Amino acid sequence: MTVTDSILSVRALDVTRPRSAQPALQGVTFAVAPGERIGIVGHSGAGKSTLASALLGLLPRDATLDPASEIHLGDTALHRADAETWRRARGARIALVMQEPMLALNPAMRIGAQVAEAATAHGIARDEADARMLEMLAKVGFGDPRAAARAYAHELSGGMRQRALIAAAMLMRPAVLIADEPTTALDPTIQAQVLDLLGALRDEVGTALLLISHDLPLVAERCDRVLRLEHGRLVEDDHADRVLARHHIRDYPTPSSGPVVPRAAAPPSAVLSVQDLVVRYGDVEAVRGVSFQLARGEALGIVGESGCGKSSVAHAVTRLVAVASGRVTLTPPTASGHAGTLDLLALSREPLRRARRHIQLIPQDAGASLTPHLTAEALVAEGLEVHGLAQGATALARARSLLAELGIGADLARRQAQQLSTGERQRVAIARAIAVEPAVLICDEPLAAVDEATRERIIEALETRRRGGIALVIISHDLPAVRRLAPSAMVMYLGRVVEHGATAEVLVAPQMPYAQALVSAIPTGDRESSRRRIVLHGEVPSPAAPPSGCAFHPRCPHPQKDDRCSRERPALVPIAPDHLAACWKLPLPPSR
Amino acid sequence: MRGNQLRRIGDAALLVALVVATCFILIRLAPGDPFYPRLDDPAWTPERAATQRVAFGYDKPIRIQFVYYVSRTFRGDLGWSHSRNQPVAEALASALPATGLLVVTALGIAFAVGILVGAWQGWRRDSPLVRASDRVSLVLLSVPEFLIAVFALMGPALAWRWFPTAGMRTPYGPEGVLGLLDRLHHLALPALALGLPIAAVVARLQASAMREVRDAEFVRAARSRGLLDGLVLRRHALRNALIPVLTYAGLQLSTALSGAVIVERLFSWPGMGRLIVDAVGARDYPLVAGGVLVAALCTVVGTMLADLALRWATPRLRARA
Amino acid sequence: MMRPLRAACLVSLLASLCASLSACAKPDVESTPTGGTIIIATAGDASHLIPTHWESTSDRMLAELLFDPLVEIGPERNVFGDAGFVRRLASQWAWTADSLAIRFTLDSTAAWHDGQPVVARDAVAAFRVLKGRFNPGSLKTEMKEIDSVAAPDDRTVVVHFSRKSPYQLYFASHILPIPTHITDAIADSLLERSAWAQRPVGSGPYRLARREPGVETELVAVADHYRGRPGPDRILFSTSPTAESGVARVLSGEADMWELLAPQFVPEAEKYPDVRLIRSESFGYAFAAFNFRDPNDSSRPHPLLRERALRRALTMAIDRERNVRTRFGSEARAGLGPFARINSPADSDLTHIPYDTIAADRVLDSLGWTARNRDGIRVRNGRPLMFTALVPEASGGRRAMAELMQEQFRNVGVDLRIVIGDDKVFGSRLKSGRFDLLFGGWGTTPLRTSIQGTWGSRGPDPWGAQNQAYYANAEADSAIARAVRELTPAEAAPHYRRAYQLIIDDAAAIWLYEVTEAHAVHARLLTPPWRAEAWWRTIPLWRVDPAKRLPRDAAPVTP
Amino acid sequence: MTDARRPKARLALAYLALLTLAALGADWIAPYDFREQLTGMGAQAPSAAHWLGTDASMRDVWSRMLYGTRNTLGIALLAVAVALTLGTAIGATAALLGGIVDRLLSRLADAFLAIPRILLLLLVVASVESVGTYALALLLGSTGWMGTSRLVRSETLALLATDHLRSARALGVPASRLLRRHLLPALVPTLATAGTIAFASVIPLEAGLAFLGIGLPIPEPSWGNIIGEAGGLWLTRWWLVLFPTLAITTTVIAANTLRESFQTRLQHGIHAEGER
Repeated sequence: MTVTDSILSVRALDVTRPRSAQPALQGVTFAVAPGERIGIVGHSGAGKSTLASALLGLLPRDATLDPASEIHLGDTALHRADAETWRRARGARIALVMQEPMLALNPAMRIGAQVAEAATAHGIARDEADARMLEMLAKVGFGDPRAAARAYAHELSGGMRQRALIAAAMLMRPAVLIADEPTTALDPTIQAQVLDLLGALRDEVGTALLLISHDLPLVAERCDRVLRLEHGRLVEDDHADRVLARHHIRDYPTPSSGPVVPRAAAPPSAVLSVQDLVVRYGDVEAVRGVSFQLARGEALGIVGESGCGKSSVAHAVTRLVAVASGRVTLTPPTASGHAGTLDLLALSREPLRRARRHIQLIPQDAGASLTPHLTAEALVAEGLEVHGLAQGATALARARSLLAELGIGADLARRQAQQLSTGERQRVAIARAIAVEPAVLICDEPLAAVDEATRERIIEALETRRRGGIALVIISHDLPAVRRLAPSAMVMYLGRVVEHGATAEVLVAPQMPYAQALVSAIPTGDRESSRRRIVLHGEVPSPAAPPSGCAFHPRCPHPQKDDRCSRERPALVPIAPDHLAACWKLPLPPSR
Repeated sequence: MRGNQLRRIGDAALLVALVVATCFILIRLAPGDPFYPRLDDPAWTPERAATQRVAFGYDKPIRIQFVYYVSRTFRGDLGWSHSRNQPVAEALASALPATGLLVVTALGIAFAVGILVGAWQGWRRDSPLVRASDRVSLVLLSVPEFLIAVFALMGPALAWRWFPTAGMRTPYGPEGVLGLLDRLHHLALPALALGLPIAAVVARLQASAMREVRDAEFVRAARSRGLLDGLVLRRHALRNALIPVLTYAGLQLSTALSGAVIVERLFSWPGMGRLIVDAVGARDYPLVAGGVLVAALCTVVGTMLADLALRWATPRLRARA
Repeated sequence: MMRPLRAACLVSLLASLCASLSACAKPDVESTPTGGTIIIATAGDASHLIPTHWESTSDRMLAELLFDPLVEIGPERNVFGDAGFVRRLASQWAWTADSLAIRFTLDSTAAWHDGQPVVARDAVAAFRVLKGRFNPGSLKTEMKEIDSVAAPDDRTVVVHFSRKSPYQLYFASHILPIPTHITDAIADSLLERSAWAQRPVGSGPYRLARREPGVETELVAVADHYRGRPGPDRILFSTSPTAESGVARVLSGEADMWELLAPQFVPEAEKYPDVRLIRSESFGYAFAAFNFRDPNDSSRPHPLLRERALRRALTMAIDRERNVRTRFGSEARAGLGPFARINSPADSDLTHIPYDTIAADRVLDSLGWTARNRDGIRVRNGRPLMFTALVPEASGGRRAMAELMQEQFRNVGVDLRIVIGDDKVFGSRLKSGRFDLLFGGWGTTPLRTSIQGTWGSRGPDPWGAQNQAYYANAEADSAIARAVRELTPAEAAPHYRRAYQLIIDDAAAIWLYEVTEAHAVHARLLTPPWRAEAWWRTIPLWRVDPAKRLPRDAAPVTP
Repeated sequence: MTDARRPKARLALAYLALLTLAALGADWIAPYDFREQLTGMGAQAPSAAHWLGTDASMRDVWSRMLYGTRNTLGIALLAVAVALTLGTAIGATAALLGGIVDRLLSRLADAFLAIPRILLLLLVVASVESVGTYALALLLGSTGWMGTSRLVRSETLALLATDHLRSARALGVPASRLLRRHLLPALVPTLATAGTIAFASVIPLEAGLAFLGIGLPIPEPSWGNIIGEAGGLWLTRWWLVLFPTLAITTTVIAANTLRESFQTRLQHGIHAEGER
């Protein structure tokens, strides 16, 4: 491919950031043909976003473009261009969609105005711009474009915000669209919608798409070519399939391909038993009658999109939020082996505090769960101290050995939490929870935002504990991880359990349509499978006003749904041994 | 939503009640009354003091006085000022417009200058001029405000005769357009003395907010759409950078009124600050209480206005109202 | 917050007459009226405008411009008999045969600002209010001397006195009639807050045009006044909240006069050629009185200060001349005794306790105060030689004296603790006698009899009525009693002198200073000789220099 | 506390340290006693003998400035301590107890804030007999707690909502330990900010009160009452105003610089709350 054929070509792109030792980008060279779909992958800090900024001429102030670098957009040599030329190119010929739609939209400005200004900035008259804006809003999926134009960012859901940003980026039909992690902040089912939209627009306009992501399977599914960056250098530039093939097995387990933990025979007695749990925040019913039981050494995965109530279950069970109704009992093993059952919801302050030893939570964003000014070892030792398991130096020593097991050396253990990296903090939080040897350990997204090595360590540590007898609850939308850790799984939608059973069933061959869509939304890197993907329409309804009947019915893709779905709520019923689901149309033939 | 409004009204009522009570308690912290014999002034005999004491109700137990005070205050009757020998409400009504003019002008200057300068500083970041102006604002907000007023009086007014030293207008001066100019001429110095320190605070606040917003994602997004710099500044950055300034604005009425106490004294401005200080000196308790109450109510109203402005600038808050 | 010495010195008994006006001596300034607008910056504003209720000098100033008295004291300030007294509302007066009443005949042209004639009942009503329950007490002493006022007919006022005294006409001069055709409709108790009290209809050369309490008061000339049209068309009294701002207004030419320039402003004011400083001696004197009673129990004598030797030693420790020089330069003189020089210029050769720290040390040693504590303060029987000084916040001069004396006392081993009190604190401590040294000041009047109340032993009114430090000396009392009884100034003088000397020798107080008053007046005003006791009385005679007229002089006078 | 890499903050700290040294060493540095009255007519302009001139009572201004530093800093620090203690107690109580207590205390703070502070002080001072050093500091502190209480309240609320307190609770940490180990230390940066804000406002306020005639007992000097004792002398005696003004201004600049450095570290939105 020659420069003349390409719509965008980059040669020897060097970006230096004087404050950091390493250059942000070094000798990056590639070209993009018109309409081509290119994926750019790499770990965080590899230079992906710097590349996007450089291509738009929006490098941060502390970064400088080496004068020898070349950026050609069509026949314009942008690297030699003045600010005004850059400005005219931006938005008109090369556009950007950013990661956090909430942050990328001006909170004080109406959506329509923000979209339309992409046109007015390039000399299009106001009326014409407004017309184009409305047309584009309709095209990106706003049912009522005029209402959307009048809305503010906070009035839209995450997916709709991202659609609005895409509308602004595509308004001038740019030759190149850079999408910088466009779906990372979105729920899995919405991710698929947005990516499909990007693809459709690209097909229509003929825009070249530069899709930046840390998620190789996702990129591989959607792109022709993949560029991989490492430490600011381009280390791979190849056909998507070949790149995927090289990395697939080791780094990216998928729901349908990874190992599944087998399920033990049903144990006789439960350590944790939850019945008809209901949690309300004001008018919003976040959890609407969830029941499950968990035995020693067992693990339950809870999956579902954000807002489905998974975290609320975790907080309710540990009594961090008030429970509206329901029953939670905990039967911790005692020294004598006899089990005394605790009615968790009835405990008063001090007994509850003592009971907490037996039920521990690793909260979501574990990094933030550590008191910033305390040292890692003190944080871990604290649990031992307050529950009288060990004091002073003994407690510290035990804390240190536990941390070492999780790969936190003595040096790091003496640092304050705020001085640790995200992954390190995550591990400290886990060490802290397991230090008190609880009977039940609830992990809320334990693997979010950690690198591969840490991920393995954490999975290993949790696995070891489970085998040691701790009962685990894993809350995550990382389905592969759930498959590896939890023999049984539960899918939640709008505060209810919609499918529950052995992981091998629920997360491999789900029956309820929502569960099917959720599982299929996980990118596998397989383009064929992506064609079979069930893409849901519409947004997740607000938990404050859930639809009647089966809460999923407005989005349900099932061809045979009838008005019973909208009238009556289906109960969670067994559809197979050890497999429950809530759907009027079950049992259904397996989907694959 | 309605609950929220009711709550807000309840809060305002509670606030007013607390202000009223605070005024009374602070004024009557120590026992005694304003009527006592004076060495230098044989006119103030014990007999006279006793008569006045009865006339103004200071012979009653303090609890009864409190009840009287509260019930009268809520009926809008602020009592009789013995130092001015006129109803308190009348004295306040004549002083309020002057203070209003001074404080509103000063705050106008403060926010206009502060926001413009701060926005410019935050947008331009590092230039020698920005650094220099930043130093100036740091000094301005660190000099005690009364000294700014003193220096303004000594230099521009007295030594160089650029401005008059006292009052709101030239007595028996011109009318019409010239009269208006004359009033502005009188207003300029006290308003600047009062407004500039606040402007410095606003500028620094605005500059730091601007620096933050400048790096915000949505500003980058706006640039990525190819917007002209000026438009990015005006349309995207400024409005959002105003939010911390507006949050802060509500409290500034209180600061400005505090400053007005001294500025009005120095520039013989016939306003509330001067009135209240005179009244404290004369131990004219009804007048002090009335004045403080009105000043506090002004602050409460000012805070509410700032709150409204904040809502205008922050659609998200508007929705929650 | 104010009422320093200045306010005091002109207070109450101060009565003086503006002789010169229409009747008597020719004024120095040519009396061709040039009209004009005069702006007078004042430190405090009046709270009352009517002559029956005035409380402060500011009140009185306005009351006396708005209302005329029956007669007025002359510029010679004579208070005996009727020498020098000038006519006002009364065109003539005569004593009755028993010398217990004076019969005044009202000027037939005298009229109220609303055109109604002034009648005899108006004086009767004024006396009734002054004497009555709602009288503020300002003129208690004077009114006590008057028994009753009668109006046998519309033109005749008869003032009856309770006893014979040389000062009867002077007492009567304090009656300023009020318009009964208006006030009859108002109960005496409501007079103070009546509409008339806010916007008085008076009989004086000026009437009220506009008033904003606490800020400014505008008076305009009564064109058809029975004594003739006053000079300036309009007087604007404008209150300045601080002395600085008031002075600044005169220096910048925005005002024509600042009534009393504090000594520290004098050097600055002298730099301005447009501003004329008019000096006059003060009627006030400042002192630091020793408390003769125990601060904790006023029924007992002071445990230390009752000792005459101690008081004298303390006085010897103070370099009064130096203190006055340090603080005031040449703007004040050291005090002479319990009087102001202006009233008794002949008494300046009294003998004083000298400044002599060696002698002071010796006396203190001899009194047993030999030991010293760590701070160098003398101690006797474990008790340090420590006193509390009560100083009014409003008086910068006395405050400065206290500060200077504190250091001089320390040099002889005496610890002086200064309590600066605002009006209330000062007043309440004064009342309960909680102080050792009282930094006071008295305003005196041409009538010297007030010493009965200020330094006379506590006794039947007026004796000791204002003697807050409980000084008592029977010998001095009898000298004062004789002085008060004498019928001529010459006969009274030696008795006063003797009383003064006794009080000085007793070290009743440390006599601090008498200031030379400086009035800052713009050069465009031409003024007759200054009336030290009541400068405002000559305002109708002031003129604006025709060469220095300002736009405001030509501004139309509002009706 | 402060970020050592910030040269401005370091300079500010160094300046405050220098002032503290001057205050502590006044006895050795000052050429005269602060109350010593020299002979001569009062208020002399600066000269070789008296670097900063003399005041109306013929005392050496340089010496009084040094001793005044001691008083001013002492009062300011004491006032700040009072304001911080009161503010922390009230703010933390409001945040921890919540509900009606929170509403009452918050409105109380608003009520105090609504009354201009100088009037508040005038009111209180007018009703007491005399003001000593400690009383003055107490007064300044007790009318300056509102900013701190607001900051502490919002910060405590923010902290209570943080994951780390929640997770400490989930660990079973008892309330007392929670407060001691997790909450209070986390408030330190907030208190440092609130402290510098209070400090920067108290020093000019003390001067303002002295200017209005309310201040330390005679003959104690403070920067404010050196100006105050110039009482109306400013027309001619500039040195009695200029030098204390410089001292006040530079100190407040140092405090403001420190505050800005603290605030940058404290990421939460504490802007506002009155820089002065």
